[in-house]
Amino acid sequence: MGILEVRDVSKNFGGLKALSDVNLSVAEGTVHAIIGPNGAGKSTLLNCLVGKLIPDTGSVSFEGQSVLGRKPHEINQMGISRVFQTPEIFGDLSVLENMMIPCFAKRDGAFELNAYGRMMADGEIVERAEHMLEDMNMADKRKMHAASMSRGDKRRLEIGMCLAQEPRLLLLDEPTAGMARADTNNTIDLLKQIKEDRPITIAIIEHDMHVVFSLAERITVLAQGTPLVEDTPANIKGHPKVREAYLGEQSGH
Amino acid sequence: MTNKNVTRRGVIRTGAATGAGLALPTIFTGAAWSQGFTNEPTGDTVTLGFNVPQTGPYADEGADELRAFQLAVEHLNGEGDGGMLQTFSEKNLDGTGILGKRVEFVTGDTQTKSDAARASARSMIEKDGAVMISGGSSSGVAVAVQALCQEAGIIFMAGLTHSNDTTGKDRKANGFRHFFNSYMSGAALAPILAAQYGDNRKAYHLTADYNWGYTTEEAVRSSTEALGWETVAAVKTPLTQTDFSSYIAPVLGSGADVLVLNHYGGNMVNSLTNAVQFGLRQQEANGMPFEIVVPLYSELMARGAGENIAGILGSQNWDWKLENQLGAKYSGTNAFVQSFGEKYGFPPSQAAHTCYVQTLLYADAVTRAGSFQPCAVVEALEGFEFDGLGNGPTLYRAEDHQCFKDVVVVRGKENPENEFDLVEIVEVTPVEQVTYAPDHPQFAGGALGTCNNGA
Amino acid sequence: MDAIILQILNGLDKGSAYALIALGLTLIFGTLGVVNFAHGALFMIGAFCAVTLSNVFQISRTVIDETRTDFLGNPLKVEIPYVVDWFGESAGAAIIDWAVPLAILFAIPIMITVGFIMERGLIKHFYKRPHADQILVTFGLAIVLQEVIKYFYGANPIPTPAPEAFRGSFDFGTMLGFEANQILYPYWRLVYFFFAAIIIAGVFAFLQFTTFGMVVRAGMADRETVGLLGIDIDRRFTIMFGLAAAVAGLAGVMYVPISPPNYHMGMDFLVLSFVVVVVGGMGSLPGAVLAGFLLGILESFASMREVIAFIPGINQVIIYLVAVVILLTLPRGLMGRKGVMED
Amino acid sequence: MTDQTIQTISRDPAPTAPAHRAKARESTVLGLTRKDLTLLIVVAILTVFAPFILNPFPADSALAQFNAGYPDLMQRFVIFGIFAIGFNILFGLTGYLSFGHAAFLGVGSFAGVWMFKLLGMNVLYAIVASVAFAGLFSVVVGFVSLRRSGIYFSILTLAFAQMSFALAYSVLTPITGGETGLQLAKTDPRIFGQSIADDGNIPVPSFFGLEMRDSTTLYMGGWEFTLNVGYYLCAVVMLVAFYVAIRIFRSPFAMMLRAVKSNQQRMNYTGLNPKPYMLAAFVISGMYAGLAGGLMVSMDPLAGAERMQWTASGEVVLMTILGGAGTLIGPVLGAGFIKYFENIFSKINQATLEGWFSVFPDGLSDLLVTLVYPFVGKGWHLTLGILFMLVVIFLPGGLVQGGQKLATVFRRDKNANAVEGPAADQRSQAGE
Repeated sequence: MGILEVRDVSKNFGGLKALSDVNLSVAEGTVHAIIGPNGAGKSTLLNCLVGKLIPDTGSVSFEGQSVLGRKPHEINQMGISRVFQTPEIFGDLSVLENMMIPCFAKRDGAFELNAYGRMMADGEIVERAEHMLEDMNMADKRKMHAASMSRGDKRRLEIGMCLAQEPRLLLLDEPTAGMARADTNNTIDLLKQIKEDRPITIAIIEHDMHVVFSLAERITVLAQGTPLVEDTPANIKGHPKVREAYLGEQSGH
Repeated sequence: MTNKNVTRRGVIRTGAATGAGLALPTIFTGAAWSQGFTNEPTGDTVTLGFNVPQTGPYADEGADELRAFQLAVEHLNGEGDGGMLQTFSEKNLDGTGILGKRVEFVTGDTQTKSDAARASARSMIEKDGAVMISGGSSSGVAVAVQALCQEAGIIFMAGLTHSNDTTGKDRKANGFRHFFNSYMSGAALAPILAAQYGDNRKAYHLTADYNWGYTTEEAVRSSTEALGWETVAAVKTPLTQTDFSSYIAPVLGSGADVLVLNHYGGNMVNSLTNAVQFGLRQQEANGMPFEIVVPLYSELMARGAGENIAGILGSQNWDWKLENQLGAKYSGTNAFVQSFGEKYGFPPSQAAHTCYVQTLLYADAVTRAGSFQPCAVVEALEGFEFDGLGNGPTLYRAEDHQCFKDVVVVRGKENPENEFDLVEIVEVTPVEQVTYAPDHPQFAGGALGTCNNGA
Repeated sequence: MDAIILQILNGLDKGSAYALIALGLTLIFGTLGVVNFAHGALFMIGAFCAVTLSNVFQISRTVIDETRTDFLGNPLKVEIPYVVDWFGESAGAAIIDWAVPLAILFAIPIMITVGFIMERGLIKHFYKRPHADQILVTFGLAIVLQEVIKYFYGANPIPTPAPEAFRGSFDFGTMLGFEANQILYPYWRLVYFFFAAIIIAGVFAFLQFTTFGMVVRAGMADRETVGLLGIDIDRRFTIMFGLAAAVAGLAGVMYVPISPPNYHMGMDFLVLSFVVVVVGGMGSLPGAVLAGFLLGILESFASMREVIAFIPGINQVIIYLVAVVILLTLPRGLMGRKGVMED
Repeated sequence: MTDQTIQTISRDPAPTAPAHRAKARESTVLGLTRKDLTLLIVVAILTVFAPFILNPFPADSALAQFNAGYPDLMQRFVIFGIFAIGFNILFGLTGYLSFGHAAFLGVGSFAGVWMFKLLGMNVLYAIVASVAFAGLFSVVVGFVSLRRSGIYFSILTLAFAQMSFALAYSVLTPITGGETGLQLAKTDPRIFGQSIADDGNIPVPSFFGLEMRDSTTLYMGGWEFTLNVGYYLCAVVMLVAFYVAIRIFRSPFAMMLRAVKSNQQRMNYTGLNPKPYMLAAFVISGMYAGLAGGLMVSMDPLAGAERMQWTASGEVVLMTILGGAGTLIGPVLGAGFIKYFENIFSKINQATLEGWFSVFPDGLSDLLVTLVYPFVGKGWHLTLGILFMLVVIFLPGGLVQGGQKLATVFRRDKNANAVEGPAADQRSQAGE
């Protein structure tokens, strides 16, 4: 039984079948990649996992508890964090404040009316946030306006914010999309580092095979809304069905 | 610790002479409200506060009121031709100001909102040292400011306010109203309506959905029903309405043959215009020509309605043609029209008239009392009978501080010669017919209380 | 039954005024992304174009008539309009009589000019500013415009009637088989309704069938993409602003005989038309028109005394109540698109 | 608009990273940092000495027209200051533009007057009740309106406020006094006080015996200064409200609100529920509005329904943006600015102008009067409209930014800017 179990999930948009009978099991402590061509239903699947979409049929459970019908923030509080395709951070806030928010969320839950306490006097939170920034190698940027950073730094911050919540499952939605090669490699290194440092499970949706094969321990290939095959990277590479359906397109790369 | 030598003064200063007297290094202290009475004028001037709508829908009426106030102040100070001072039955005012003090004035903007009006009145009292407040063009404002003046210990001489409440349930010892009221409109109009349109009419009321509308509807209804009319329906219309078509359209089908528009200002202009557009005036209902009645006429608003007012009956407190058409009983009218017309080039409205008269009445009362002290002024005005201010013999009744005088019933002219000559006088209802007991049900529930000097 | 037909007619009439103002408002919002609080003032300026033209026709020379006297007893001054001098008694009177319809021609160039000046001189600089700033600056402009009008025309409403031929009312009832005088409707209001229908149809046709309209619609859908295509969208948007101003102005011109215009009529309409636009869905032209008519008709029904007797005060709040209900059931109004002005 | 909480933010990375730990435990007084404390003290000093500062001209001089140091206006300055501070907690922090906040002020006012009628004339009853009732009402309005965002939210709040106004003006007249407004009567029960005072009039609002209208006038040379009990009560309440606002602005709660404004998506996916945060902000700001309403009737016990109209809601929006949304002091400045215009400029009449210009020869004097007259007195709206436009066009950050610009002109040291500096600065660059 994996940490995340997806059973027979289907989702239709009007007449369009986005997902049909998807089964997926992510084992605890692994890096699991979900790949597939455009329109394969990767993002729909991800949205079903985090509560943004509700599947028409099937079940999604995390650590044995169903996530269906829960709001995104509730699912997050269960221990699932999500990194977006374009970094979603609090652009108007400073980097340190960005980092403090997940620390508050971790400690105080989904809502805490702390309107009278001094934010900067909350030593525990500030310390945690500072610590996390140091971990992310961003301590020197703590005072910066988050929106004014480079894309790579934004991504780094976003991942840091997710980790600050100490999730058991980290979902990454094409974390290197639109990044330069150097930034992509930095991100890969960062993720490897993260994996080494903590007992976290990572599910990653990715286009870039370089990223996938550098990180993933297991890979699920989605095509036209159904999982085609699930296996280790090495086997996937050689799998004829995958080559045909998916990697064939990529061969010119 | 009080300091009677020094007082709070008005802003418009001509000389700096008094300044020297004040330039003492010592610090005097004294509670502003705890002098002999609020804003006791101790210098050689006295400040009056004119609180009129300068912005908002009644701004033009406010402007006309302000013209009248200016004229009154000129006349009190002995400038100009003296206007009604010559015709006024009391001869105490001699053009030397009030009690020898030159009259100065400050103005404020009521915005036709009770909050704003009170703020502006307070500022005239607190900042400019006004000893009397006058003006206004709506009853809500009049009641609100009257209550403020009562609290502050200031005399309030109401401007245009027609609701029964001003001298009814909201009457105050420090407040006085010269203008007539809804009851008087109803009482004056009803017999004439019955005479002109018959006593078997069915009326449909459209009523502005606020205090004044309610009292006017009640007054007109009870007076007309007493003479045999029937009220088919009374529908309340929102104050902010600009298009009354959906209220006018069902009137014809309701079986009514008279439409009573208990509207004022912009509401009146629009509802009347709409009613005429819908052809009500050309229709017959129940075998009689359909008629429209507007209980309270305003010349300025009549101008806004243009030719739509032709043939429509209503009542007024005063009209500038009174003396010409009905003789010397209404003396003062021509004198006022003369000086107003000379100065501004057009005849005054009834709003201007009532404000002018109120200022004169106040000045006279102070002179007779020999003091600006509010309670003395109240005493001088209560039960005061006078003549020569355009309305014929008039009584300021002691019980409710309401003036009792003849009411003018007018009709929109079919072919007005100019924009100031829109109405013709149909009849003047004598004062006896519009007098009521102070505890009349429409005025019940109020008490003057005791006058307040503000000490 | 007759009462209901009457209220539908009333509703259509009110609705056409709301729809015309809301149409311009949503056009400006949809194309330029600007929340224009001065749009009500444009409506008001249109109305005063009619007043001005009517005044211009009545510019007169003064003749002293010794036989009559004015209120002060001086010889009466009689004003004779120059148009009467030039065109003769009857033609002159007819020109004065037809001032309001003629004002349409007079108002179009004026409104377009006003629109251009507003856009180039002020609004242009606010495209990239927050909506709050746009609201504030256009609100300031609206105050300035209405105060200027008040300075010249006073605060009182100014009666400016429709031509003689359109006064009086039309008996719908007999046409539909009712008794005479059951369903009367003023001619001018019918004129207003058809006028509004023509303008609305014209705007839609213009956007639908011209290249210009196509580009503008594309621009409304995605401003940046069109910019990338190298089309001079800004110039077109300026023209759109002029068009929106003209629509609002014409709505004002024709509204003058319905209720005499005053300086604050724009503000009176502004809030309602905003509600209309939002209920219709921000940025949706058909939505604005639909919402205009819907709210007009509901408002008319709510003002029937049978309804008021049932729910006191409903006529005071109906529009807002409907707005609340619609916005709670349809998150983006009747026809709004996702993501427009939701942040 | 972000606020000064980010005074620690700069656009460049700070080179001195190791020092930061110490900063997190910066010493505070009353829970405020030195900068905030300075701001509070400056505001406190200005408020306490307002009767002197606002009356700079001798009572007999022609310029006395511009004196604003009389109780009514000073009370209005601080009361509308409170209103705007509260509005700013919602708008400045979350960016949600409520167009119906005047409704809460109105509800607070009506609740306050009812307390005067039912319980007694102690202003404490009115103030407590006004905050409570406005709070309750804002829970209802907020709960419904916050289901939508952006302009849809604005229109929902507008709709609620307009409905409240229309009903208060008409069918609710028995509760609200309708057109006249809700006023006190001698027949009111006032179970903890007297129905009628000893002098036969309606008793006046007081605070444990201290009558709100009591004033002492100081005469110093040609100057007159009025010290009014009501004003000082309002001033104390305003300072407390201002202090609480600073605390809120510096709290984790405010950071959450700014986070909502910045990125609701990330907020959700960080395990935080934006709804209760928004509702709490809405209710807090509604309670501030109610407090303002309660103080208003404590100073002048009549509540008119017009104070709930959309124009009144628009006014507080204007005050906040004009002063500088998202800044602490901006809304207070904006409130003062607009109220000054409304009360001082509207009172300048033709005779006043003639008085001023009488020193010039007749022709010139007439010309000046003709030129100036359209902008004062009944033309004060025109001046206000023009000033709005000028401020919005040239000072996108509001008056605070104007002050900041002035400060940079006079001071070379950019870092020593006004305490409010960064917020207005950021706002002007935000561009959204």
